[in-house]
Amino acid sequence: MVLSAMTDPLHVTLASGMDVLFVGDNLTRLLSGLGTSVTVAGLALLAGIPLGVVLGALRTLRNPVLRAVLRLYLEFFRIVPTLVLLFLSYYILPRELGVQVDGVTVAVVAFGLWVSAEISDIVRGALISVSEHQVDAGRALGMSGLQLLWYVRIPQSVNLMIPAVINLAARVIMTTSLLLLISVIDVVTVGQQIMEANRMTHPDAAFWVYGFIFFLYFIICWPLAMIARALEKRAKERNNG
Amino acid sequence: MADNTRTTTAPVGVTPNEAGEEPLLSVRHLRKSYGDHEVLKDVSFDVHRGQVLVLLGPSGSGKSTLIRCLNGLETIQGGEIRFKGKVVPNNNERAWRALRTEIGMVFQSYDLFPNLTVAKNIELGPTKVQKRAKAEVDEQMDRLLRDVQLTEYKNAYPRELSGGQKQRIAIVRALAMNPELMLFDEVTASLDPEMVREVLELMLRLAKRHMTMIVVTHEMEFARRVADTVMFLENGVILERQSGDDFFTHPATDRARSFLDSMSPVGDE
Amino acid sequence: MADNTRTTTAPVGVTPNEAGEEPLLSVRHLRKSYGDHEVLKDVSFDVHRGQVLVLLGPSGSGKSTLIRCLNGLETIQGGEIRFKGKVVPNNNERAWRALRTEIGMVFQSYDLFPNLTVAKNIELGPTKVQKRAKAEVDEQMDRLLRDVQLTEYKNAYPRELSGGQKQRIAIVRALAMNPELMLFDEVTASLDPEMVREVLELMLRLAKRHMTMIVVTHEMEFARRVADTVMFLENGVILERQSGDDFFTHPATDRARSFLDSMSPVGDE
Amino acid sequence: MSWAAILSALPILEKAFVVTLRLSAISVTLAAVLGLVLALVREYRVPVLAQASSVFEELFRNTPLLIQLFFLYYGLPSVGVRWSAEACAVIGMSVFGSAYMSGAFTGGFSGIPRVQKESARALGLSPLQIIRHVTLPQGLTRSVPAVAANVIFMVKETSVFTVIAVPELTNTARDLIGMYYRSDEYLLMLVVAYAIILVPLSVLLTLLERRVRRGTFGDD
Amino acid sequence: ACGNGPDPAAAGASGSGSSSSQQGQTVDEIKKAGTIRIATFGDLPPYGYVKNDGTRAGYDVALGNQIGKDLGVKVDWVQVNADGRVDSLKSDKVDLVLANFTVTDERKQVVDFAEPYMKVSIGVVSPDSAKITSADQLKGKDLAVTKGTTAETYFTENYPDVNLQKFDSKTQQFQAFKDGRVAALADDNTYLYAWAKDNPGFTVGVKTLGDESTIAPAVKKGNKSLLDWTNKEIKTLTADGFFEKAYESELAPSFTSDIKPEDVIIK
Ligand SMILES: Nc1ncnc2c1ncn2[C@@H]1O[C@H](COP(=O)(O)OP(=O)(O)OP(=O)(O)O)[C@@H](O)[C@H]1O
Ligand SMILES: Nc1ncnc2c1ncn2[C@@H]1O[C@H](COP(=O)(O)OP(=O)(O)OP(=O)(O)O)[C@@H](O)[C@H]1O
Ligand SMILES: [Mg+2]
Ligand SMILES: [Mg+2]
Repeated sequence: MVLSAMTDPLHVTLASGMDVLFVGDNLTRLLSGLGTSVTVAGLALLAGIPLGVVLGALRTLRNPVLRAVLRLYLEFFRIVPTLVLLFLSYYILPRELGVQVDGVTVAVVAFGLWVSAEISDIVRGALISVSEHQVDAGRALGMSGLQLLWYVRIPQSVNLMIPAVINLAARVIMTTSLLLLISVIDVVTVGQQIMEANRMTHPDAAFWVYGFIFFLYFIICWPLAMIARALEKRAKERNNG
Repeated sequence: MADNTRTTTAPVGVTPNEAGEEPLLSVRHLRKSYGDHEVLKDVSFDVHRGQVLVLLGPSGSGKSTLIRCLNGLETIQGGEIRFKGKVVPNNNERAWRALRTEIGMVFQSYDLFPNLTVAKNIELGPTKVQKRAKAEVDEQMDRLLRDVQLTEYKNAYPRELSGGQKQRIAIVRALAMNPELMLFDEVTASLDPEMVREVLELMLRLAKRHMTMIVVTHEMEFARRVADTVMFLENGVILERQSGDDFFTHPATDRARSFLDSMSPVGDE
Repeated sequence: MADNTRTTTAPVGVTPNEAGEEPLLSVRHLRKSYGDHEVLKDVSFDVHRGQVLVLLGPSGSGKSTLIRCLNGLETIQGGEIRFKGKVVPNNNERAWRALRTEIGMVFQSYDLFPNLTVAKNIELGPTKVQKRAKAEVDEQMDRLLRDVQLTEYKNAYPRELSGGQKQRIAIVRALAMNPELMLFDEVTASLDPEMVREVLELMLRLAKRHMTMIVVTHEMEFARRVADTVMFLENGVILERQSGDDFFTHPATDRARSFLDSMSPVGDE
Repeated sequence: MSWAAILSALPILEKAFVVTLRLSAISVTLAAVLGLVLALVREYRVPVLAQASSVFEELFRNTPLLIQLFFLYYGLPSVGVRWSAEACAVIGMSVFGSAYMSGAFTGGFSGIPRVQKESARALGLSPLQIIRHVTLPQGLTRSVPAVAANVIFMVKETSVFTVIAVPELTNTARDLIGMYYRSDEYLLMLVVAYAIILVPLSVLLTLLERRVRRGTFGDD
Repeated sequence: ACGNGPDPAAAGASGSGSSSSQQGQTVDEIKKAGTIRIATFGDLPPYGYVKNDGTRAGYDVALGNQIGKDLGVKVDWVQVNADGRVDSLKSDKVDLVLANFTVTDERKQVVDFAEPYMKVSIGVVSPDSAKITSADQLKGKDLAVTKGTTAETYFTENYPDVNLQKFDSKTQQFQAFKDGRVAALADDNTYLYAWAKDNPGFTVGVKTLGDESTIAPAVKKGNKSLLDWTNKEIKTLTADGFFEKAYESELAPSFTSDIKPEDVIIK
């Protein structure tokens, strides 16, 4: 279907359409828009990971009330689409906190909470995946609950957690594409500004700008995915060896 | 060392051995279930210092469960466990945690910590749990490693060791805590046949040095050589309890006899 | 039936047995590597109809690899495999696929299809590959199941069977194709000791009925009873090849002798 | 909180609810089918197609759905390809989802013990017979948990359709907020609407997961 | 204490911290902070857009810059879409909205409008090949609007038979229109004039629909201080002829010659 559209006049517009990316400061502006997205993702991870690790560790304890509450916390984030979460924070956060909050902060808080929920599940999953034999061996040496966590469960599960966390990081970065919907000047917003400013000279800018943004996200997220996969493979080999 | 009780019901009340000493470990009316399934039914027995007790029985009879109860790794539904004369409060993790430094245990599955070197595996308990000085622990470790001829693997990771070497290190790790009782649960069952021997020989040496041990094994020849007493378990009940020599030559119950038959090499009809 | 070659180098050229018959299987100069690691180096031997060949050797010597090559499950780097006088084109999956209906194989790990009942497991090959009529296959299946006393498990799923039962069904599944050669790779190694016997006894019965078999095992007593010929492998090389009786009483090489020693029960010094 | 506002918005959101459900169902189905084909092509190392399938998966797993939709909806017309908003949504989501689904199936297939396929080969089964009797029945069962997670994920991701003016739940709720400035009511309704779809769905999938695991493999 | 913008909560912490977040920043607080935050469009040439060098320009932007100058503070531009204008005020993200914000009764209940600075009514643009000259022609057809605009509300209430395709941003609605996804597009007529000039082959077939309305700056409901100041400012600027000048420099080049300043500017 795409091929049938590739008629001759196309080649004329192709060359001109791509130029849009290099007019004025457009390229740097796009990249700095992407920078905003990556910063938001970075801050959200920075805030969400420690919180998630604590929640995940708490979820391995036996206290049923604590476990139910934390489970509910996770399920909430599982049920609500990230985009809706973003709107919830966008509309509710400033009002409830009674302070001015810009879009970036809203996004960091919303993504941070979401990250903490996902991390708590990763951490819990990794911690309980440590074989019961190993835990029994630790208990048989007289270790206390905390010692078991510190000397047995955590060291034997970090190599499972790290790839999962990297995968999550890639997902958070991809999800920052939603930022445009809460008035953050992210890479997509910049892209739309460029299309609008050049709508007369480059009517086909949309193809190139969106294509370029697609490519930008790919070259950030793909290496992360590759690293995660390599680490996962190594972790698996270690655990078998 | 061997006590010669020949009985199909376990004795009740603490029984001093010939020397009149109190038993090191004494178990009374122990009951353990998983849900509705009663795995140990009213198990009672004693183990005296220096004694080697071999636990035999078909698969699923409750041997592993019993041995895990003796280290507090399972919650129990009733009965009393007494160690060095003192009752261990039932299902009290804190009390058991203290005792576990005096009771060493080695499992069937390799249970060395794969993320730690051999040395770190051995040091962990003595330094972090017993809070002993590292220098002193290291000295003891060197002695133990020399004894099992694995000194050169001190800084190796478990994955670099063969199965037999891993199990010998696991035994060393337990010994480094200076336990008064050692529990062994089929420690050679996952090993390649060629490696079984090196582990069993180490256990024989321990027995000769009068280590008190409770041993679950499927190696009949070894059991015959090492056992002071044999306890035959079926369906969570002690069917008989005899001196090792007696058990292997004339078992008291038909069930034990047919068990011994099934364990002998194929084709010996 | 047993051939009495006592040699450390394998014979070259097809060797008819005493009766002058051509061998069922004949292997010449077989080479197999994983990457740089040469696992089988120039392996040659024959198996005649009705013969039982036992493959012994330490862990990692290449026994499993060799047996897998004989069923075309591995690509090989050189040599020739001849079955019923015809050369099998190397690494030709299509040619092997046809042959596999004549060569049955049983693995160490349980390999029944967990998603199919016992009956479906057994029928799959005969009906889908050999395209035989279901009625006839079912009749044969009933006979085979009766023979291993597992008729009542016909409609059970593998998860409802014990390990020993699973392995007996796996053997039945292979037999249902009416193979001319059976390959067994440590089929009892994952079994509880009590279940080993029921599987080995089935294999002994097959041997008595003159099934041609190549068997890898660590059960020495069984090997002694079943082997017409023993082939001792180390590092991918056939170190010796003898009649079973000779091998167990006076092995030709030191390596084989020390191997046999290490396999005997502990403490027989 | 105004009940009147909630009641008057109900019929509008109900329509949007149906749109979300319909588009989810279509995309999830297409993604599962396409994902299975991609996974099988890779499992059986079909030359060229297997590599293409990997590239496809990497490309669409590592880029945001929103950008893919923008590209399809706003970008492609400038080179002469114009699909309706719903078509873009379904195509985009199916492609995006199939990249995830093929990962889930591949995971399921690779979890089958090697000896299963080997013993099938040892019985003389042909590659197609192995797919039919071993790989598919066992692999699909094994991939149920990952597939279930993807289904939930995809249904949530339909919220992104809002950016190409598909009148689904999120789009409609935002629109109501824009017109009547009642964010509390409409946000609440939005969350409830997603819960109505996702809670039963996730319970259902968990049950399926459990059943499949018990049913087929037991303690194997 | 979070966010990149100026922080009046901190500035007024000693005194009326809570009142400032109830009614927004007073003029004094803005002056003290040294910045005024103004919401505007980023994709609506010639009213509010971003040039290739990344700077903002347009009629709304010119007004905002003048306001900043007269207040003696820096302008911090916050880009919004149509449906974000009310909430940006409500949630204190901006002090002032200058984003083609049409005065309506519904909006008056949630924000405070200052004196208007532009006339507007809804128009409909369509391709010359299938020209739409009255709203009734749209029945059963697809019409593009932007979410949260008066055009959307007008058609929702008066022409329920028209299939509205609702977009997030101006860019998106015009892109979809140009791609032929809809029969016509409705928005403020002033805006459509400019767009039709840039895009040959399209005509504003319906020039006015409904009542004529006005466009005005908006502040947070209750921010009397800023409202009064803005009212005074608009009056002064009108008297000074600021809007004529801005019309000439920002709008005229984008409009066809049949549009006169009187069509847009309020006297
Ligand atoms: N965690 C558990 N949950 C439920 N049942 C259990 C559990 N562990 C063991 N059992 C059951 O308890 C019984 C005794 O098991 P146990 O492992 O003690 O037997 P065993 O004598 O050690 O057998 P083996 O020789 O196979 O090791 C068995 O019926 C087993 O199924
Ligand atoms: N898939 C593989 N990839 C790489 N190396 C392999 C593979 N399979 C086996 N090997 C290597 O080939 C050698 C022979 O292995 P093989 O499994 O044939 O030994 P074995 O004699 O059957 O041993 P065991 O008694 O332990 O079963 C070993 O060194 C092993 O590490
Ligand atoms: Mg056991
Ligand atoms: Mg092998």
